[in-house]
Amino acid sequence: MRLPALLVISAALFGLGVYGALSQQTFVMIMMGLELMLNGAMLAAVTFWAMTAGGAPKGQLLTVIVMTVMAVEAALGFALVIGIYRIRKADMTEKLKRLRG
Amino acid sequence: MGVIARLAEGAEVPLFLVVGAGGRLAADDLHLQRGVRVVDTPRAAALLVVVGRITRALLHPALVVHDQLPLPRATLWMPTDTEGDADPGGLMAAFPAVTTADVGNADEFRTVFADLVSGRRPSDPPALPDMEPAHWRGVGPYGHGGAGMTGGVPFGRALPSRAPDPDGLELDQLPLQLGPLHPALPPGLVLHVGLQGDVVRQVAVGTNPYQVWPGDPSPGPLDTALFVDALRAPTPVADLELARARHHLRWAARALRLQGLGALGRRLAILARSLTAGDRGTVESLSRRMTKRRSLAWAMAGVGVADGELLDGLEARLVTGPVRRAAGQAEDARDHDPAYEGLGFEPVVHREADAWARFRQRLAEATQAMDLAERAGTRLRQPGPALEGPRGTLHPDTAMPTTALLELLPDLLAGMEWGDAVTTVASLDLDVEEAALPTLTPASGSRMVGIPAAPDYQNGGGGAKTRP
Amino acid sequence: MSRGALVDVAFWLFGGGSVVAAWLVFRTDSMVRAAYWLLASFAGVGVVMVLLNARFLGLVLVLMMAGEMTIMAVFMVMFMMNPAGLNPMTMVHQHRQAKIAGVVAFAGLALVGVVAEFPDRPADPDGEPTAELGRELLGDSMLLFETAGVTLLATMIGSIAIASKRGRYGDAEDGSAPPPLALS
Amino acid sequence: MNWSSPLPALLLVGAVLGLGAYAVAVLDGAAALVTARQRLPLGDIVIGPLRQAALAARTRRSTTERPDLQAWALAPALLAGMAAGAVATVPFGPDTAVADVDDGIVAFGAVMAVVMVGVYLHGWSANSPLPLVGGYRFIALALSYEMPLALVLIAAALPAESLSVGAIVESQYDLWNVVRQPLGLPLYLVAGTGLAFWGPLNGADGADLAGGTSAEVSGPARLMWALSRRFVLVAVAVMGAAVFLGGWQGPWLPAPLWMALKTLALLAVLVAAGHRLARVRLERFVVVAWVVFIPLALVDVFVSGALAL
Repeated sequence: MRLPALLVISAALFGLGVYGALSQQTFVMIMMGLELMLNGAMLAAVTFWAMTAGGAPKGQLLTVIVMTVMAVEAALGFALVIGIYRIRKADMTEKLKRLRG
Repeated sequence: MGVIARLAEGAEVPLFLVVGAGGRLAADDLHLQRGVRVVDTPRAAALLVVVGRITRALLHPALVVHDQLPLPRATLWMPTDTEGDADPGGLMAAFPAVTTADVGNADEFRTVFADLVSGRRPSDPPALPDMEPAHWRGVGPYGHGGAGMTGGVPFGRALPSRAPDPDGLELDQLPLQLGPLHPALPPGLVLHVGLQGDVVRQVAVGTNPYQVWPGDPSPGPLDTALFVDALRAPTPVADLELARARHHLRWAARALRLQGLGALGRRLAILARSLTAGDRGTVESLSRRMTKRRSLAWAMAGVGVADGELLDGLEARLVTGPVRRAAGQAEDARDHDPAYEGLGFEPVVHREADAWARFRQRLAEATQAMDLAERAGTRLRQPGPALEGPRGTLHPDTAMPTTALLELLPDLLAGMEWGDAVTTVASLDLDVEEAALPTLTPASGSRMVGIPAAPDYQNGGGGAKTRP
Repeated sequence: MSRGALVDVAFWLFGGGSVVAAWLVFRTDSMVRAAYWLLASFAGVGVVMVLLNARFLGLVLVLMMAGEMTIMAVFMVMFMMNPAGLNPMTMVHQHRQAKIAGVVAFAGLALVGVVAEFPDRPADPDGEPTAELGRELLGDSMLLFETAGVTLLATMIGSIAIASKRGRYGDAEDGSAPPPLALS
Repeated sequence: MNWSSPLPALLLVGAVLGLGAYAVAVLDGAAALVTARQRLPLGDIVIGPLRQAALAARTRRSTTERPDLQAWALAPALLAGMAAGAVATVPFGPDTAVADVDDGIVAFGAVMAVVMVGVYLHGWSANSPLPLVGGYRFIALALSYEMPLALVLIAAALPAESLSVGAIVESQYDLWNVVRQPLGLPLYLVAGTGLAFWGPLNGADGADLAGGTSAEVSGPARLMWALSRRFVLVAVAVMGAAVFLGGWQGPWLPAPLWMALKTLALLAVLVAAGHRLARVRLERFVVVAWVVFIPLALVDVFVSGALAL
């Protein structure tokens, strides 16, 4: 009973993340959407690890990788925001009509 | 009466100080008073204590602070001018209820506080209407107060302007007025700062709240009154030097308090309060130990460098006193003073010109002053111009030392972290009250009349806002 | 109430709570609140992970996200003309499409979760998942672990290079131009 | 007694935090008077903190213009909760721990990260500039001390071959970690001072900001904040006593008493440092933390790892 419930929860987190990443204008809010999607993915991974994979250590490893991806995404995201802000003084997608530097 | 109430009655009385004209020394002494505790924020206080004579420009900020005190609260007034009219403008009537207390009478605090906590005395009602400075609910499509994303004044707050941060990013800065009652700044100092996080981007010194208007009584008594009086009356050198040592120790106590070393500062202040010529050894050993503290050096070294270049860059005004000597320039009026001839006086000098150099400079001068006081015997200093006061050279024809130091602030503080800015301001030993005097006129002694040429009530930043 | 029922309640509380918090991320009108609602969402998932016996991962998730979300909050306050981030804001575009995409993603994944048949092989509740993870990381999957480490190192260097003021070809701000204030 | 059932657990954690916070207040009052070379009125020192608390409880709370009330109330609760969580993982005797989980050290790491959220929220939610600046300061501080703190705790876990605090205590049967890893305790105390924004590292609530994040709180809320802060300090001392000073182990005296004595000793050191050391400039602390403390902590980890092999 817990398995489908947790999967629905993780799907909800992912769906909210998709909504956020597509609807927000501020770079940082877009990053929040992305993180939320990864959050859902992580919950699903741990759920599968605990309930269908018999606790195989590789399942936890997958979550560790997702966390690494999250860290990379955050670091590069923040760096790009600063870089763009230096050149364009922009903190929103609409302010960037061109992506050339 | 419940246990809690009885316990609360015995608590140390938390005070928030409003230092009016002539109240500086008495305010300093309150820090040493047993059974009371001077707190950093009105939110932690039960009593608002007005020390000295409140001025028109101080009244509004004081009333705002009064209303920030949590209930139950009470207002006490400690007039320091016992000769003349302590409140000629009747300004204290703006407070809902005021109890007058004698300077240094701790029992008065206790009585008022106990009555307040036990409910025998009603709590002060607010002095000002509780209004929001601007209508809060937003206007426009996003509640920003205007059209589009960036227009208008969102919720009564102007959008902050931008300024480059140390890394070259153009970021918002928060415009703020700090003072005249900010506990970490000298009483009366008003700074208009643009803050980026913790970093001070821009600084402007606001209108002096002790400014004397026609009809006002003159400021004072200053905390350097003895030196000012010595310009026109013969004074024993030993008295002057003892007063100098006392002044520097009091200053060091304040500086230490701002470095989070209140207890250590208290030790210096206790020594200063009862300082006699026999304390030479104590002062010397304390200063030596103080200047050996690595953590203090860490907190002050390299902060607020006011070197010769910066000091000479000021127009018309001359920075004198410990600030100049800490920048490596041996300028001291005592050098040419006949009263000091043969005492073997040699100005103390430090090179680094930072807050740490000024700290060591003042402690070294305190030790030196104790030394001079011991050797001066009964020597008298005859009236004459150019007397070296603890903040700088006093001269009948020039402005008081703080006036020049205030002009240093904008250049000195811009780009600093706020904590460093506080350290720097403290290291300059400012007395905003003496800066309200245009020049010293010997005829009037320590109670001088000074009327500024052009009152800028209308366009003065802080003055205009804080006018009642 | 039995221990199993308590754990079930906790699952629903924290799992559901994390969804609600995630929803509030995009509903609140302040950036700091948005960042901390996201943290709340992560914390909820972290607790669920702990309940699922992945204690190490759950705790590390909270540890990591508390720092990251605080930086995010400060970042947004720093970059947006909004005193302290307490003023309301609504900044969305292509709202309709975004809603549809979100609902579709949710529906698709939830459908899979509910309909699909998964094997029922629960992990040993008395196992030592932390120790197992450690052995895996420094054993069979050493290469993967090292790759992750090198990736993080490269990211650190790369982000510093991107964000730094001194670019390879001179000042990073050369030729920079602020966008017009009015958006067309 | 089964300490992990709800009531005894609550009692144990509450007693440790409550008595610890009271001890901090008493030690603080005594240290201030000793530093100022003033007379020590024993009665005042012992009852003083209770009087202050009573006064705060009888003072009404005030508010600012448009604060975020929920977040304002949440902040001290977060700190207190995190301190309680940290204390729960520490054993006060053989089998006298509320939750000696096998990831105790990681839990402590998560706890200290959440403390950062609590302090920032406390500064931010008052909607007032000086508290907000205090919040910013704490973030800069926290990002600098967290790495050394995490690293020295990991180093302490290496000889125990476990992340559980109980196992770390038992691994010090022959030799305390303070001797085995001489770099550990000093770095831990520096970082712990930062975690509780105490004394020289009190940038967040400093006097130069008129009280920083607590500049706008009064009455019971102020009391709660002061208590929570001391709870965090107590949690730091409790964890330090367990991880570096051998925890409950010691001859002659009963185990919980040893734990209490070691905790008090660490608290005394932390409180005394608050009165002896000047406020540290944030800029300089950040540089030193990244350039000196983190490499030192790494050396600590590497040497401990090599020795544990």
